[in-house]
Amino acid sequence: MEIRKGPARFSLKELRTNMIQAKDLEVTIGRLAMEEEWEPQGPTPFPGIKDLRAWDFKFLSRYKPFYAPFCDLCCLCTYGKCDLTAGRRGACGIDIKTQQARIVLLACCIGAATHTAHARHLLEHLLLKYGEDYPINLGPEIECEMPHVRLVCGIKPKTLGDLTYILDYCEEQIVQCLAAVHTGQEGNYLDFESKALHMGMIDHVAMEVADVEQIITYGYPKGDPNAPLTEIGCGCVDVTKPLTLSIGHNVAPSIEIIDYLRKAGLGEPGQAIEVAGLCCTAHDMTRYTNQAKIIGPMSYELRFIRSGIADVIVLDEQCIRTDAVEEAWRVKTPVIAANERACYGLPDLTELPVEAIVNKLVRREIKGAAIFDPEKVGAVAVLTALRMQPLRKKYKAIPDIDQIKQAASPCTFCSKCRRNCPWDLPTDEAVNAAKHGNIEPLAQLYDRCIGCGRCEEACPQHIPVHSLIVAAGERKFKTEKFKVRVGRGPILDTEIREVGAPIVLGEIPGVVAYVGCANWPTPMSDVGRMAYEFARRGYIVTSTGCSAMAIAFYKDEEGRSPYEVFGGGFLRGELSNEGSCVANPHISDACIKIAYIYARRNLRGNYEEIADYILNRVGACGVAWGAMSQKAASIATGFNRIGVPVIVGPQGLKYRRLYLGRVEDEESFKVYDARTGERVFVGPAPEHLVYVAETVEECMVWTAKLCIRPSDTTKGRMIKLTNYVDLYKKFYGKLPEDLPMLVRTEADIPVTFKDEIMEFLKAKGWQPHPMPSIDPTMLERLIRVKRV
Amino acid sequence: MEIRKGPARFSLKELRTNMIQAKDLEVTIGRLAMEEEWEPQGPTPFPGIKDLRAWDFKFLSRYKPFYAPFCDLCCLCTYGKCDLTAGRRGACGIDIKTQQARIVLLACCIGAATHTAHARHLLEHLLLKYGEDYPINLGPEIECEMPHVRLVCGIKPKTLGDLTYILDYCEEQIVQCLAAVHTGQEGNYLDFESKALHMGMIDHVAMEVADVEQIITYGYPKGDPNAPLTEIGCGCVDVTKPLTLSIGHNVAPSIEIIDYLRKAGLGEPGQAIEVAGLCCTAHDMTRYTNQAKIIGPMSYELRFIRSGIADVIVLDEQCIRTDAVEEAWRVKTPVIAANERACYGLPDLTELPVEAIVNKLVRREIKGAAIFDPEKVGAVAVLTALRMQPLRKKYKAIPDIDQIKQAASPCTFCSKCRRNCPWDLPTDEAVNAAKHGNIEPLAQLYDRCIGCGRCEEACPQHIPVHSLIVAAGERKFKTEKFKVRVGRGPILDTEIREVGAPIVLGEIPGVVAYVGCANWPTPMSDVGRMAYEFARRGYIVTSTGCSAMAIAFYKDEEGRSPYEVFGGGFLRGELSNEGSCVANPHISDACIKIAYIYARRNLRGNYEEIADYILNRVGACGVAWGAMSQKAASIATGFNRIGVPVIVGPQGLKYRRLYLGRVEDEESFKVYDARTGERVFVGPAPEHLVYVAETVEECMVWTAKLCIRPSDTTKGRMIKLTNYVDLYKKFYGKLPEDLPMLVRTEADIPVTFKDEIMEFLKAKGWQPHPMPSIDPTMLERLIRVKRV
Amino acid sequence: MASILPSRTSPYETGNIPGPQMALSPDKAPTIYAALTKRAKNPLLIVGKYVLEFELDGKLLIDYAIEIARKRDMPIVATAHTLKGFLERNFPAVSMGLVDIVNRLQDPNFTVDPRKPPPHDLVLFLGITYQFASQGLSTLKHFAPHLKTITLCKWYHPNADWSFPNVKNEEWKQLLEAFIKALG
Amino acid sequence: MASILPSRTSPYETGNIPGPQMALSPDKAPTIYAALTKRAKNPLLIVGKYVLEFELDGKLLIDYAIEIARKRDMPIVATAHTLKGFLERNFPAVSMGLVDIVNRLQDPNFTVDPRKPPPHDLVLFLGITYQFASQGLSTLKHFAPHLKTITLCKWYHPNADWSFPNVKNEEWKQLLEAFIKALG
Ligand code: SF4
Ligand code: SF4
Ligand code: SF4
Ligand code: SF4
Ligand code: SF4
Ligand code: SF4
Ligand code: SF4
Ligand code: SF4
Repeated sequence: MEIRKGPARFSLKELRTNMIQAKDLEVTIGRLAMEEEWEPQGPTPFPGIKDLRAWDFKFLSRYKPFYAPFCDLCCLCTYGKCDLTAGRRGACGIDIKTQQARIVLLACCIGAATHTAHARHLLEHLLLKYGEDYPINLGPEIECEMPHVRLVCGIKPKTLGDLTYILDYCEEQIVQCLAAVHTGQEGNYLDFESKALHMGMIDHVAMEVADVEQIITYGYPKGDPNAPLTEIGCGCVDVTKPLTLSIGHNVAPSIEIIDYLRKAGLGEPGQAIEVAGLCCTAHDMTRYTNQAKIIGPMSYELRFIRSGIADVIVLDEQCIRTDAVEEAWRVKTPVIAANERACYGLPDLTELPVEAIVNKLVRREIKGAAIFDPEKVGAVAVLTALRMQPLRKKYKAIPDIDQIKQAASPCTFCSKCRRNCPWDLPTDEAVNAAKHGNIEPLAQLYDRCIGCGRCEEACPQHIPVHSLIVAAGERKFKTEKFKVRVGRGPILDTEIREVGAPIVLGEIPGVVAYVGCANWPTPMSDVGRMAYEFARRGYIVTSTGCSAMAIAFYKDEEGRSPYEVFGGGFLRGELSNEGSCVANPHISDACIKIAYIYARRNLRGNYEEIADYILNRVGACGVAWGAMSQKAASIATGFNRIGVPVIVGPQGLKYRRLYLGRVEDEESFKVYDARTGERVFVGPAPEHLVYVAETVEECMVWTAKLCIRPSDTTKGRMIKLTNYVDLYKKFYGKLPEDLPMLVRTEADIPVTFKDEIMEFLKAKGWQPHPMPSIDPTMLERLIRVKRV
Repeated sequence: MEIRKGPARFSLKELRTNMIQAKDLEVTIGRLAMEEEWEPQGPTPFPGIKDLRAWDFKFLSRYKPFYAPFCDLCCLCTYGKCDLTAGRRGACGIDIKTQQARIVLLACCIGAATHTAHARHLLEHLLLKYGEDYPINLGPEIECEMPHVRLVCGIKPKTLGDLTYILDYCEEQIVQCLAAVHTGQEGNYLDFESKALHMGMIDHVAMEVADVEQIITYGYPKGDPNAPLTEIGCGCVDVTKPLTLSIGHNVAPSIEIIDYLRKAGLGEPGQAIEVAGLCCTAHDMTRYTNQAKIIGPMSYELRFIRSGIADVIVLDEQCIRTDAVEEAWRVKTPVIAANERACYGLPDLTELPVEAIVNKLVRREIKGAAIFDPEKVGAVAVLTALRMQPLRKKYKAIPDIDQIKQAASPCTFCSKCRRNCPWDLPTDEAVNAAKHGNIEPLAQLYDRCIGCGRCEEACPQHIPVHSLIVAAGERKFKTEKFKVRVGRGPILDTEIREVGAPIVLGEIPGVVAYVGCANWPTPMSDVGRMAYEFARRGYIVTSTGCSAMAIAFYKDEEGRSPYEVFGGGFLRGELSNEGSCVANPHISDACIKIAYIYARRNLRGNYEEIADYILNRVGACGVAWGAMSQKAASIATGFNRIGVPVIVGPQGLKYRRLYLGRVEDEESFKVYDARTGERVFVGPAPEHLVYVAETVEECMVWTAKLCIRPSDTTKGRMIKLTNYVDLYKKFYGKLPEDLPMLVRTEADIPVTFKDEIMEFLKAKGWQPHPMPSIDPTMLERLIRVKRV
Repeated sequence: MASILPSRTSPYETGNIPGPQMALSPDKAPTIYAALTKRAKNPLLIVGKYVLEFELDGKLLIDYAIEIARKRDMPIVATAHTLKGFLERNFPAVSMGLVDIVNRLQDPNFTVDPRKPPPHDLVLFLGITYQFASQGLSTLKHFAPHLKTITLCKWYHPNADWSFPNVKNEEWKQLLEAFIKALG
Repeated sequence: MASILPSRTSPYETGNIPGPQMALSPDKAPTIYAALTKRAKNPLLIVGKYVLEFELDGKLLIDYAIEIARKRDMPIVATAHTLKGFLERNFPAVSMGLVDIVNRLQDPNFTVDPRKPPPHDLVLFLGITYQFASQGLSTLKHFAPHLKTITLCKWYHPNADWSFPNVKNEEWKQLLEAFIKALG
């Protein structure tokens, strides 16, 4: 073991311990960026659970937790199951409200843990490959390179090795919060929420680490607004070539597949071999080379595995169907589990020679192999694909179109499939129609089905309902092919300089982020429809993960993907794909950077002030239309803590908790005018922090509305209201009722609707607000002139 | 901030990363004990998830996971609820078996996180108070001071500061495993179990850190077999004095209460002020001074709070009733929340002066205060108790005996109370009898009621059923007072030297550990009944936590507590209390030390070999008769991984998983004889790794049986069988059916039952086994002479 | 043998089992619900997106909703974008997202209908996405002890206090019509 | 209104709601169960600690158990320490912990009764601690598709395939006696 040169390093945990004693001293230790006087240290570097609690309680008094219990019982300890219906307490004394908050915290802990574990695992791999001194360099246009880390931790990491400390901190905090979930620990819902918000924040830090480490080492686009387009859809792969399919989020083994191809003289992906991915790993492969192919989001896993197209499947971690190995075995596709966190019971063959593993896989001696060395995975995957491809052409688990009728024939129209479908899709009617020869109803489900397979599980006749849907949609399935922009990564400082002012003033009507999973209520192209609409309206539209994929599935009237229509900048009227799920913090980072670069606020350890800034001035809104996972819960909660509202689709209510304001409680919607210390009612700006929409129409109206901020200038407010009113009128048929609260002076009124709105306001007895333009804050300490 | 002197330190995580490259090199860094050549490094220092997977899979192939699903549904993501009944898969592809294993892992993650967070939080406090160079010194009779840390981490920490690194590692592993719980991650039940076992192991490491750090700094007994006796029971406090009541597990604030008394000239606890505790914090207070009083286990919380005896309540963390603040408010007892992980929504008054906080509490301006500075808690608690005591004498929430009838009068005998009682106690009959004037049935429930309050929650008439039970048991409640031994902490090396051989040879028939929570099926004194019986029989009996308390509630025919009857050593026929829950690893450590000291096996990074050793040679068995919490789940699982079987009470099946052997599958119960490499059937030794018993009688029979090991000499086996057969005959009425498997040669047969057993064996066609005495191992690599 | 989901009065979605308290679904639901509605002091009808999508023999669900509301002079909250349908029909529905109205209904001092004193004591659900409605009903079940809920959809909704059973369109139409008739 | 736990056929313990599949509890339970038992090829009776503790009008539950077993020449597995009671009554019960027998019953190749070919196709439960039995039944429900379970206790057991309803001792006695009688 090599002893590292240079000055000593201390673990951040030690620093934190000592910092309790030395709060206001500057820390100057070792190689960590702390020694630099880049900024004075703020009040909360490396915050623990209690340090931002006051901030949480402050905004939770406006955005009160709303609970929709998903289960009336608790089954977490052996006293249970306890009946918590309508306020009954469990054996440990907990009530239903507190219990819901507890489960929310648990979900956020799991979400944050997943990204942190991912970041840690990938970092260990990258440290071995690139060394700890590998510099963190995001290119000349990004000086402020890890805003969340700076803001939360109060440090400025410079090398790959420095990231270790950030993850130490994240791990410690996750363990602290998870401990609070234990029976007989935290007992108050607001405190559970505060911890959930803490986990959300930690999640953004961990994701930032995860994405930055791969961007710098793998040479991903460093905030490139012109990141190239690449292909997505089952139709984008050449099925005559051997194909490796990666599923998951941790790209290391997939990178090694591509590197192996290159080293072995097999050229780029798509030449001798197709290299395709599902879920976020696919995004990250295309960030490495846009010759890799994206099959689609999580909802495409079952159909693509069953299609039998893949010659080998590499599972890394997260968003893997847990029946993947069984489904692959049915179509004779060998599987490689490449990650400790998802071993699938497969034998650990890491120590065997490549050839031996390939033999076992190709001869079907085993369903798959666990290989915990990414480089070896690369070699085994490629060699297995090459050898499997000629062998297994004929295997698939999806019937041919002409077999559908027969497969459907045992259907008794019992509707159990439909009643087990998360979206109540009319599978019963469709299968029954197919039984009688009409496959059209099945084909119509193709776009709506999220590929969960629950219909099949319920069918007493064992009819492969999902497969029938895919079979009926075969033409679409085999040929669909769209354009998606490769994940660009972070937002450039230069972009922030361009859009900072117009965002804060409201002249860019908002930043909309389409994020999250594939549990969509409507065809996934609806995400694209929304993104298209907002980009068209001049919003800055961003996206990540499955949602960034879904956008590609929308085509405008000219048949173009939104990515082809709009530029990829973080700019007015442009539409960017930031990348995989761990690219989400680039969006919150953009908000932070607005405060930093445009408003010159200090970031360092200064979370509260920046969150206050964003909540009151940065008109950003997240949309997680198909949010499903615990990760999505913690990501959304992290957006909330930094002051960004989020809209989720109807299933989002199963997360059990929203943060809803009640604007009629005027006191709660008052802020300080920092210039005078006066309390000013700012109206619903924004009204909620997490909202659930039932329909796409409702979602679009609320997206526009949740971008409204107290800091809007009259021009800015006018622009935002133009969009809000226009969408509201279009979908709801009239003027919105809350206009009197949103129009502060006549100058706020959209020109297009001037007369109509004036008349409406008059009828409502509207009076101009005394103070249309303020310097809004919720933090008393930021008041410059104290009220007398 | 002071820059630390001395050589540089590196975080263990860095070391691990580098160690991957440098596996066989010795690590010589900084002040960590690694540089010492105390032992060669074993194969798995700082194991990650995958590193002990092979070991887990090996013994899981004998002790197969048995699942008792506690819910047929899964509600963990927004696809749900998914119906997993009888093998149906959820929307993510998971099936019921895998789902149960996933929940087991989740529970173990929560358990391990709770102890790790506790250890971390306490360590930060102690580092401030005692400095990082504070030596780890457990006294002259303990050379091998942190066996679990040595075994798992492969390092030998020397100072308080060194413990930081161990917790870094624990946190990392917890986060890694928690990530595996995420939807769409791990998909195989055996892999979930392997991770749960990993968490159990980590939990023992974290608990060891937590207990050692408090032992060395607070001057607790360092393995003292003659630790003093102290008092337990509601009757042990002088109710005329002001009383502070601490509830929880993290003793820091309670220590400060005692220190404040001393500093303020108020003498020792019990003089001017009573200092009492509930749950493990109480154990740990008495380890600091045996003048502190133990009220009882978790089941006593509600009754004691409601009694109104406490003048102030300090909540630290864990095992707090989540309605504690509300219940305290009813009887006007102010509350202090002293821990971030359990803030109870109380305002953070840490920054206020002591007097100001006391005023707010005494004037009932607030229900309680969060104070995150233990020293301040000490002052506020004492001063509040002093001022509250004269004010609040009259408040209590338990009716007087003569009010019972009236309180019971609205009872409609609807039985909803009973149907909501976890133990189906006949509350309906008892309340109804009281209504008609007979309170005896209520009084009879006093000993059986676990104090959960669910009866009251269910009563449509709002009858305070639990309070009526306590009221009816008033005399007992107010006067009960028992003797418990103060937690002694670790086992001495000298003790191990004395008992190591007889344990391995079987001549001490076993080590029995009574551990875990208060969810007891029968009166808690039954734990004492069992402990008494086994100590009497010459077993080494140990105990921790609520179970160590329960033992004190048993009285023998002469009215003595088991602790008064038996010595406190880790010696034949003695009964020790190791301490609070975090003292549990002292028991597993004793097993490890047997391998180390008696058998001279290397510990360092050598987990597999030591677990194999313990499973095959150390006749130890844990009994968690009232196991309730996630912590208990992870503790038990940690015992399992190191080779110690555990018996849980009937509610334990709600943990959802057991590890059960099937001894008729002879192949699975074969081990290698390390001397020859031959495979030898060893019979049910032990038969199961986690077993659930329905009755105390069954539990006792199984305790004796699960202490049997392949390594028993004939004399040892004879002694063990004497106990097993004796108990079996006594409770079951005949000879056990598995004798033919357990009796290897005639010399194994207990003398007392010789003829009877010979006859029985003959009737069964028994033949002496070819190889009665072997050197058993499950690890091929330990075979000294390879089989030809 | 035990079977999964006996059809009519088990939660429509297989896994939607909330706990021990599940909706009553009496045989004479239309009459009983009409009686409950008539007896209520301040009933409220909440409708969702399906009112613009579901037809029963050519009659849109929204028209049933309006009929019901008119019979009892009951306000309608139109969730999502359904307001548009009501405007087209000149019915003065109040537009509010489902979670917004459910959030407010937890407050015993809230009423949609300014003519009547709070709280709403009976809330009827119609035409809302099944699982979304189910969660909203859960909130009311747990946190709005001052009101009862009835669902008029064709699904058995366990989280309501009263629910129609699971029925096909034919029977649903009959139930709705009987209910309207019984409203007087 | 919806009520918590309508008495007879809801899980005896309030919170014991497992999921969509819950036991049938037919009106003519004794006759039906007797028919099922007679039809079964290899039925098994498992009894727990209450057989030594519960009396119905002075007759211990263990005596009911033995009567039932004798009627059908069915083996009894005596869990916990209940073997003792059977020895006293000279009934050749097999002693095995509940989880041990349940574990083995998952194996279609296992039979307690060497005279009959595996698997056991029907398993009756009597006198086992409620929640302990419930968990054991859950294992069988999920992992022993080759067998059905009947509970003869006075509690409705959702995890069984068939269960008596929740009854008081009086009615329980009648049910047990009717069952024994119907066994012929
Ligand atoms: S954690 Fe509390 S509510 Fe949940 S099962 Fe345990 S005692 Fe009941
Ligand atoms: S569950 Fe199967 S049989 Fe029933 S309607 Fe659906 S496809 Fe037909
Ligand atoms: S696979 Fe598609 S149709 Fe089947 S249950 Fe899932 S979403 Fe519904
Ligand atoms: S968006 Fe959701 S489903 Fe898609 S990859 Fe990310 S976490 Fe998975
Ligand atoms: S919380 Fe989930 S797992 Fe627990 S009882 Fe409810 S549905 Fe079942
Ligand atoms: S985690 Fe899987 S089984 Fe659980 S609710 Fe989500 S999709 Fe269903
Ligand atoms: S408090 Fe006692 S009697 Fe009441 S439900 Fe709990 S254990 Fe049963
Ligand atoms: S729930 Fe209340 S009314 Fe019913 S039996 Fe129990 S004490 Fe009596």
